Amino acid sequence: MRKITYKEALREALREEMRRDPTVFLLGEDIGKYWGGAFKVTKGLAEEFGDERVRDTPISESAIIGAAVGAAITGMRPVAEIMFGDLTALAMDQIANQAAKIHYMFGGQVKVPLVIRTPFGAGVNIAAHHSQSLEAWFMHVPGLYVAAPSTPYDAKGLLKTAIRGNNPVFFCEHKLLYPIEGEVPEEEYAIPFGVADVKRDGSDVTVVATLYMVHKALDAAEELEAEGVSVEVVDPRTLTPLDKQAITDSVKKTGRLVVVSEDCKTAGVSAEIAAIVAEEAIDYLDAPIKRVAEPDTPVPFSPPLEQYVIPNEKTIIKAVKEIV
Amino acid sequence: MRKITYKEALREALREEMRRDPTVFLLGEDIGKYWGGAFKVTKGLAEEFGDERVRDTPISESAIIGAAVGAAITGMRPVAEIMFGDLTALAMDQIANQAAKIHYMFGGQVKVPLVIRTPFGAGVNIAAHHSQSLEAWFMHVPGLYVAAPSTPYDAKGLLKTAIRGNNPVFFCEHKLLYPIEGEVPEEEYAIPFGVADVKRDGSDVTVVATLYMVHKALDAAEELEAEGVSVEVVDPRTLTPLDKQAITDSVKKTGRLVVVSEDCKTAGVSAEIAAIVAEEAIDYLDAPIKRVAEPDTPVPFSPPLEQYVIPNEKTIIKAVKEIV
Amino acid sequence: METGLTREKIVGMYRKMLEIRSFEERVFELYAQNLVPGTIHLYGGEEAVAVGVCSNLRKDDYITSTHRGHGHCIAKGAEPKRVMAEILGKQTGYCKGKGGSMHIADFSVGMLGATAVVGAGIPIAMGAGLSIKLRGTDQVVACFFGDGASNQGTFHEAINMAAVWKLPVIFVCENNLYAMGTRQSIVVLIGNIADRAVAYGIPGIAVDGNDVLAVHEATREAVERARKGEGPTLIECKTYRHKGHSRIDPAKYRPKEEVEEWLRKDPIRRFKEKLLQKNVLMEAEIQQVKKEILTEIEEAVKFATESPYPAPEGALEDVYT
Amino acid sequence: METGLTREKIVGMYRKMLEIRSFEERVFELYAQNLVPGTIHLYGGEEAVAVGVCSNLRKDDYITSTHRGHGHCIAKGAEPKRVMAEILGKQTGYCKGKGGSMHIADFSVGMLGATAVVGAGIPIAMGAGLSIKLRGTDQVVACFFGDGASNQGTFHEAINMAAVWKLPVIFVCENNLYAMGTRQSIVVLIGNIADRAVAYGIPGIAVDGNDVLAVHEATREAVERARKGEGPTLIECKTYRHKGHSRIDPAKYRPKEEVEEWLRKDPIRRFKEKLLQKNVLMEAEIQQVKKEILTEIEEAVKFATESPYPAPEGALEDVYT
Ligand SMILES: Cc1ncc(C[n+]2csc(CCOP(=O)(O)OP(=O)(O)O)c2C)c(N)n1
Ligand SMILES: Cc1ncc(C[n+]2csc(CCOP(=O)(O)OP(=O)(O)O)c2C)c(N)n1
Ligand SMILES: [Mg+2]
Ligand SMILES: [Mg+2]
Repeated sequence: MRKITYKEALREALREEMRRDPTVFLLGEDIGKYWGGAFKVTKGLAEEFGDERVRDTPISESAIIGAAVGAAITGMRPVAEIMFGDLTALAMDQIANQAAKIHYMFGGQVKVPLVIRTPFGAGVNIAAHHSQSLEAWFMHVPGLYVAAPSTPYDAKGLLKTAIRGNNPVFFCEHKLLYPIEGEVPEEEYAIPFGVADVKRDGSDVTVVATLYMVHKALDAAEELEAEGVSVEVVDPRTLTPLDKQAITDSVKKTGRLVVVSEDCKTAGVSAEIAAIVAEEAIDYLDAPIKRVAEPDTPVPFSPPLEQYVIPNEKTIIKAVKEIV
Repeated sequence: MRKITYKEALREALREEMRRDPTVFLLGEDIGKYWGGAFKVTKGLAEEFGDERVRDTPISESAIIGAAVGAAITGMRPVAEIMFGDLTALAMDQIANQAAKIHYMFGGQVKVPLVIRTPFGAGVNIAAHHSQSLEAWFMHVPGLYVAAPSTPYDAKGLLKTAIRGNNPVFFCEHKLLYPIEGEVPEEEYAIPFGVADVKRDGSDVTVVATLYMVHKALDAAEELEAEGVSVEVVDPRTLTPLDKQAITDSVKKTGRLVVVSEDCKTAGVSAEIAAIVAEEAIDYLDAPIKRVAEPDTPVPFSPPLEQYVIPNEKTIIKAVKEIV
Repeated sequence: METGLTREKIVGMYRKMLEIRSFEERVFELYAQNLVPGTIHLYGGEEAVAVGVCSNLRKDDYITSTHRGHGHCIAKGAEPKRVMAEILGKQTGYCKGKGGSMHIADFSVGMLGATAVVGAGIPIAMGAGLSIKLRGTDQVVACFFGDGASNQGTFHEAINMAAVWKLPVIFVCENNLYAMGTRQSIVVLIGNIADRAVAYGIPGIAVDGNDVLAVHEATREAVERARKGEGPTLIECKTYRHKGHSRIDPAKYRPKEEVEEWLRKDPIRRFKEKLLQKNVLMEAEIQQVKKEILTEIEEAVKFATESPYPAPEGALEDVYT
Repeated sequence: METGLTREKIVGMYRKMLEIRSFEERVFELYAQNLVPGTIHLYGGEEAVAVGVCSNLRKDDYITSTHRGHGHCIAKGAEPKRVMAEILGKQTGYCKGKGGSMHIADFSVGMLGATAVVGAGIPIAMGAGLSIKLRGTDQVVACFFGDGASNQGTFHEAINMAAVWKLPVIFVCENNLYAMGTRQSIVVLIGNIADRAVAYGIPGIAVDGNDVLAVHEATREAVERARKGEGPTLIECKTYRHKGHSRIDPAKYRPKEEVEEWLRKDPIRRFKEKLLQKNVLMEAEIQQVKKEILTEIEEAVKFATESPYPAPEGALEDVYT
């Protein structure tokens, strides 16, 4: 099968959905013909679809999301880009109080079919204001779906589902994933939300990992294999809805759980997944649950500092070894 | 000992600290002489300290916190009030990206001694935009302390510590707690952060509860006592720093854990506490961990709907009975 | 009267204002009877704004509203009985009791909803305007918000975007001089919020918000510009709320003389006097209109009070479609 | 020259501008050598703004800065070597390598820090102004931000608060015509950001941001007003960045003629020519100043490159005091 990058996969999804459905449009800072998106995801789309449908905005994150909400409740399907995930903090009211709650507050009268795409993640030395992973904030907001693809295949398939759906979707990307290549079929497909993907089968320990950490987990699994430890890597792909079944099924098989997520440990993604297993599958556990996450610090700038806080193969291997 | 309300306890703390330290000042919407705060916490303080130190602001949540940050890094000790906890979403960048990170990003050069007070919680039929409990968002922000007192005594003692400290403190209150009475000594005291309080001793099951839910948990414990179940109620009092020791100590004693928190279940306060125990004390558990929280919905308006989503004695008792 | 409006239109406007007033008076009574859960923010005194604006709108035009939104709903054509049922938390309310007074919407008449977060509706209205532009219709959006809301960042961001994109939005600032207990002069230096239009390069007009015809005329021009694709307008309507901010507020922060002065400027009384004076309406007709409205509102109350509360488990529905 | 400034002051300003320029040129080279982690936003071309503003400030006055902040740091008196060390991620940097190019602060000279969130520094500067007012000193704050930042809600909220509270803040909009690849005319209808001051009832002035004396003079008046307790001023400085937005940006979205025109208006060259013409400086002196600066910057580079990286575990420190 042909291979394309995660970035190209996202762009293909946007392009195909825009061709298919004239109500789909994009808005965000510098996504248009002059820049093509800070990470170039939307490059070339303004040329094909015009400035009206690939709309450069002022630097006004709150109004960007507000615009998307207003458009979504009146017949459009906006896909908004927030240039860095950290900056969603500026639009938190529009995301969490408006977009997510309108369907409910108004008694189901109206749908809010919008997508908010944004890159999270550290690793490129741009420090505390451009490196966070804040998925957990959005998991804590009922009414939002939260997607978090780790491969080009998942990125394309989930983004299509997000755009076609009738609920607001917070679509998490990761800076270091953009250049990653993977197989993506030429033919049309979409991936349903709430279905985890077992990225590697194993029998000794379950590692649930998200976004870029899926790759770190797979690397760790490879190394551990050599040492005779069989690791199953489960990628939830969407955090809301979360495929609890797949996670608990895997834990029931292996009896051990390590959750790996790049966000800060406390009250993060890994907390929720650990809690679910502690509630629903504790009897199957043969060891304590382990969380591998960033320590509770802002992301520092200097390379040695930054590398110290990001989870990696080594920290994953260490956690696995502590419980097998 | 004399009894005063939670609201009065907070007001006393503010008054005493303002008298003690001229750098302490308050700002927020309608906190001054015309209204005294939406929940009247600051009533009378403008009269004593003047409009400059009890400062009514425009409706500009983001700038309110920004003002506090700028003042805090230049020698003052601001205490900002955000009228409803839901509205912190409007100031999320200033809270999470600025206030919380400045000390770290700037390599420890400067302190950010500010307090953000805000009421969370449902129960008074003011619907989805005025009823949330969002403590978990702030627990997920390193650099912030998060206080969550459940009694007048704790409220006063923790607020004093918050104001005197040198770190930004997110101070969670609860609408239904304001009128609650409790013993508060006349003499000076402060409560250190990171020290949980066992609000009731018990031996069969540990219930960790926060804010208004502490009272529901105590009510439930009372009823369960009658049925022969001995419940220990642990109130963390501060969510960051969190007194893990107290929680795991209690679980080691009882072997059972129910976490009760009013926020939405997924990725909430109860997830973090469950995860800690699953990591650090799983071997002592004789049953699955239970979380009692709001279901993942916005808070609805109509009384029967609202009552349905708020955890209460009954749902707590049910959860306890499922594991004892 | 030289308004260019038909008699029928004018009488309709008077009728709507009265309808809102009567509705609010009954809400207040029901509140006193403990039948209204939560809080309420009454619109009494500001009727000329909602009616002066909405009388320019078609059914397929949109509005966005605020915590003080009953008047907007009714002016845009929502049924009083279903608004009332929502305020009472009933299953028959527009939002099945999930929204309540501060979160009413009726999409069937283009009422895109109230938000209880002050200022949050402004970007949403702008987005509806963007949607209109992209869909290529000639609809318009009227966006209601208060003087207090004009200090929110959303005001700035959204109006700027509407301006550069020439969106068909009429931004209507209902300046009732106060945001809760905070007088406008404590939080804004300039006299007219309308002057903020300068910052965005769009027209800004301050009008007497207690003169329904003045509001109508200013809006008419703005709607015309909007439909022609000439972009947004900021209209500031100077008005006053007769009661306190919300149910519990005795509004002691307002000087007695000020309140009295504004009560004298009651938009309904003023309009009525004008209509009588100019012989557009006769006293008898007015009594007739009043009677009809009282009956209608009484029916709304009956409908709302007799409607059932939603089933508790309904709380779990409508989170996702 | 009739500026009311001493020769020494004027030469000092020229020197600072040159210092910033040389500093940035070296940063650019180090970047090419792969010694600068992350990204950089160079200030070259905008030196007249930072220097024209900061030359009015005392050491105990404050500034807040942005992602494009090296020039602000140096203009306010931070040591180039420690700024450079921070940019390189070294332990000897102002923030021990935790902040980097976009998050430099030097509280010892009143540089309250850069923020990489566009517009987020505006309310913080306002808060510093509030602090000054409450403490009763006669300090002032200069708040730097870009044209792009002026569309953020924080701009609106913070300037309004500063206005009503008469805070001693000078809001300095560095209008370099672009926010990344977005030309100002795409996102703002009005020609002068300074005109937004009308919305807050404060003075707004647009000046030639490539004329350091013009910037100095406008700021001087604003600082005077601020120290007297007469409140804030919005100063818009029209300028241009010589390079792309950040290291990777070839800035192809800018017309060649525009770039050439602005290069001709280089603030340093213009200032130099004026100084030579008016006999304030001689060519020989200029060469002398240049030499001194090159030596100083070379020392800064040496200091920074030779400094150690922080120990990895240091990442866990400084979260709380
Ligand atoms: C963002 C936000 N801040 C504060 C509040 C609390 N609050 C509700 S109404 C109100 C006053 C609003 O004033 P204005 O915009 O003038 O509208 P009015 O009530 O006068 O109609 C305030 C402060 C809120 N709901 N949302
Ligand atoms: C809130 C926010 N939005 C977007 C970005 C990404 N970004 C960084 S600099 C920049 C452009 C800023 O333009 P301007 O304010 O004019 O400053 P300039 O770079 O021209 O000096 C953008 C969009 C950001 N850092 N913060
Ligand atoms: Mg008002
Ligand atoms: Mg710029």
